[in-house]
Amino acid sequence: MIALAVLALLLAAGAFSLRAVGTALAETRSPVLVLPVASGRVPEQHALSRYHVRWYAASVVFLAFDVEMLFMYPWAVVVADLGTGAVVEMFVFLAILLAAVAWARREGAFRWA
Amino acid sequence: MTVETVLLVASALLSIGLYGALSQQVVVMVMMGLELMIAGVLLALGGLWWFLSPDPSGQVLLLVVLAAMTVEMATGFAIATLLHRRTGTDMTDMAAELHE
Amino acid sequence: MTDPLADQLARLPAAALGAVLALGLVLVLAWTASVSRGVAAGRAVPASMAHAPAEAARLLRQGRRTTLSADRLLWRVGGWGLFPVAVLLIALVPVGETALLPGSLGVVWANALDVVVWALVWLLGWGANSVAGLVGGYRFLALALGYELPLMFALVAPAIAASSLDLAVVADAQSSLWYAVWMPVAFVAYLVGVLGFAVSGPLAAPVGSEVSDGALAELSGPDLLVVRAGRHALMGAGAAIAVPLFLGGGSGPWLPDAVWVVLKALLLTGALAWAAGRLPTLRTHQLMEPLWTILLPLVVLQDLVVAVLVVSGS
Amino acid sequence: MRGRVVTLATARPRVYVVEAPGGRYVRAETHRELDRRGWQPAPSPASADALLIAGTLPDPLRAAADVLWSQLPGPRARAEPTAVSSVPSTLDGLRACLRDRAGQLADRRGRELDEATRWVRSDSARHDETDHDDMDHDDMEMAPGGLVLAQGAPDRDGLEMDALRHPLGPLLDRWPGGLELVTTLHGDVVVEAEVTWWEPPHPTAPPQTGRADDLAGGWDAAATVLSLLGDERQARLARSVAPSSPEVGDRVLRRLDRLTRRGALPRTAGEVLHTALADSVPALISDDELVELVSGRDLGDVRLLVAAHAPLLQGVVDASGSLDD
Amino acid sequence: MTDSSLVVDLAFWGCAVVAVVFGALVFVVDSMARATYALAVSFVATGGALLLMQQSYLGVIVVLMMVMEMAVMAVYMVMFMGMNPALMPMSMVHSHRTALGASLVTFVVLGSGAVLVPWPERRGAPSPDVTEALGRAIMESHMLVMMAVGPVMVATIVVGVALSTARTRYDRLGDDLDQTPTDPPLRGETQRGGRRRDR
Repeated sequence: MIALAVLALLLAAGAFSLRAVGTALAETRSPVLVLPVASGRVPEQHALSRYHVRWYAASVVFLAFDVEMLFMYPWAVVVADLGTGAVVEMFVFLAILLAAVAWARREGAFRWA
Repeated sequence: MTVETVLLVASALLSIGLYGALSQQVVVMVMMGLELMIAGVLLALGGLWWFLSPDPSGQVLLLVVLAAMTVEMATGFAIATLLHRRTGTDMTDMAAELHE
Repeated sequence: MTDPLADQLARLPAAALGAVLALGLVLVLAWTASVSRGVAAGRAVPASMAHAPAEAARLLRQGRRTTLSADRLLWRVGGWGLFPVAVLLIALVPVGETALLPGSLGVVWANALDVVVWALVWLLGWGANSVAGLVGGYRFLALALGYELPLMFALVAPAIAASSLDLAVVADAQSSLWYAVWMPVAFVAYLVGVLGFAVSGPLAAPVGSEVSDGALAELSGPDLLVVRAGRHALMGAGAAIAVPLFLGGGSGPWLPDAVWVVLKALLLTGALAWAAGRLPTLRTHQLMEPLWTILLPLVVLQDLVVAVLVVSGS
Repeated sequence: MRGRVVTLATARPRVYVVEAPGGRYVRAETHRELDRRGWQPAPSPASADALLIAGTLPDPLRAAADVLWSQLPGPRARAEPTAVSSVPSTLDGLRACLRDRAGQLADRRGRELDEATRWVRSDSARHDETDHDDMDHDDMEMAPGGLVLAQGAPDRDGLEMDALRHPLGPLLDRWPGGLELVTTLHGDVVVEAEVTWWEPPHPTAPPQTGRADDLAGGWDAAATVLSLLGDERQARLARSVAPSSPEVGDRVLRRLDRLTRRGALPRTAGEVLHTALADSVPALISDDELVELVSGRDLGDVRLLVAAHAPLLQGVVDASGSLDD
Repeated sequence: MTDSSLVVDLAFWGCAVVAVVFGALVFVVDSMARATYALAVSFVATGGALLLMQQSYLGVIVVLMMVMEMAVMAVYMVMFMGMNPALMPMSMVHSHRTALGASLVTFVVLGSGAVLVPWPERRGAPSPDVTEALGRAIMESHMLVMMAVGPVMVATIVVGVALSTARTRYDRLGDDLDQTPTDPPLRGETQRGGRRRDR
């Protein structure tokens, strides 16, 4: 706990001094407000918009698969003592999940929509 | 840090989540409210586990709550995408008429 | 956790020394990564060594910039957060007998810190309100979905073999044979994960130069310096975490444990950065499927093999 | 102390090299000169020290060059070499200007902190005469910061999302001079594109003529594609290819084939580079074929494809008149 | 009961205040990205509070899972928010008054319940290694949980992909699933099928 606090303090001091050196060397304090880069043109609209994510299906598959990790870590700690029963149970769980991933691949979930 | 204070904080989180879930119009924001409520439940369960009966089965229940939250999010996103594709918008009141 | 305040304060000097050493180690590893990146790009070694200080001076002298209607808070958090994540990762590594941040769940904390990079790089791309930044940020999340699960299974493999999630215990359990030797697929998947969260090598599309450096497009001066140093530091930190997990921690002839850990971390960082410099950057929409349908099943298979070996008591 | 830091900082300045219409040869020579000095070109004006526009700018593009100039951050220098022979001296001049502390202080003091709003206001004023001017540009609600919000558009995937109009060119690094490709983006996929060519003030006479020049164009395109892929080492190699050293050319050709096989380079880009470098002279590409080639593609792929097809584009050929043998 | 020292109390109240404040910020702040990452910070604080209650595994897993989920959620928030996600004031609230009333009532009821109920003393002590005990529990006494979560996850994948995607396998591979798919679909080509490999 104390090590974390000291690290945070050290990092904050480092960041602050870096900014100070930057301000001193560049002889200016405030950043200059410019247009986002668009090959010399004025952007026609704000870039921040409803960005069409082409991989949304993959994110759903990831969220479901990721829950398995919740059980994987505690299982890893005890699998040596519990023997083959635990191994079979976990890898049956993983096998059907990988089958679902194969199905999702054929549906085109990992392709750009 | 006593069981009362932990449950107080948990109920605060839960009520903020309830406010969000009830007041927001967009499906995704309602999900944010739901998640905040589940966070409150998670904190309450953690507190009860630590202060009352710290046996492993309580921890398993917490894992199940986390799994349930992730499943809720995944299906929520899928439904939000479906709604958006069907009706071009995802306002909760307009989502009521799925048939048209 | 419940020891009184006095005991915490007693450990202040040791913690302070450890923190300074951790910061120094991260800076040395980041510098090694930038030197071997320069050598891979074809520059001579002395020129590559001088590149980092010269570039730091150039960027420190450069003014800072912000774009129209940018989300400056999130943008700066994304940029300045990368280096601290690398320092926290290094603090988990047991150098000598204990780590700066010891814990029975070092492996899971390493995974949690890798995931924080997801948020940081997307925010870096999102904050600048520029098309190049957005394209870079969203490319990173697509790749992150691909490399994260193999990385998690690669982290679990040593934990299965050592029956513990504590990095020190995992390191000590490898005195007979290093895990990198009998878990090669897990080691490769882990290194792919390191290339992933350090945004370099085949997974460098989010900062690809065909979208004018993607998520870094609108950065200048100290903000760009911190992000570039952060990327190199993450490469070094990822390599340092691989030492207790796969390369036997401090074990080695002649030299003391601590020196071995630092030496292995330096060598692995150099090799990884050189490979990242030489391998071509693959396109995101070409990379998603192989990560999910080739690398993931292979790593799960590796975990099965490890579990069977552990259970059969070999 | 400060002097030493400034010399260290300006040891290898990062120059943002942009090709003006018809400035292909000057730009190619600039890149070769940067290789000789070991100066890495800047990937975007955001982190560049100097702006170098190779060739003579036609008047309509002067405003674009000034916008680019306003986007450079701290100590900055600007140059517009028009002759191949003047490139080395121009680069020396840039470095001297970056080291001139008094000049940089004056530049910073003379520069207002808000460089964005004056461009947005002048741009929207220009829009007013052309568009219907009942749209009130200045109210905060519809156009925060002066730019309008992106509007939704139907998409091949059935999700109605915002479409962005993003220009590639006219002044972009590693991009054919004079080409402005305004792309309509849904996410990172280019759905439509409009091509406009900006003519050079006067057609530039190519230093070499006939076959040698055509091959040089091919190698220049290969070097640009390799640089866009982030492979600076091979790009330098491709730029150093001379008719006298065929084996260097073979190494670059093999690298390009490997990149195409591994999927790092779009297949069509790899094929056209191979034909341009190997033997036959591939057919020219009209503007419509370019739009067809580019639509439905990822934004990054678009830049790779345009760089690979650069010597064959109709506009480039007219501008530099290189292939008229 | 528990000898929670000053440090733990301070840390707990720090986490609690951060969790509640950032939780409230989620519905106050106007940019979608800021709302999502405020929720992420609130979850990290909740994870911190769990850590303080000796549940080290649960704490770090909450941080790990929630940062990933918030990163993905930010993308969906931006996609499905009506107007511009970052620059428009988010006034998408209806029946504000009733919602506020309901939440205040809930808070009062639950809060008073939390404070007034005479909570019993703790029975039993936490095992030395909570994670190992948890692992043993899900493998032996609570194996049912593992058996149930697996199929639920598969169902989630199938439901998620089936609902959200527009092009199914028949669109990509043709009616009898034998053609090579063109991904993404060529311009001007209908949603159905495709002949050549990726260009």
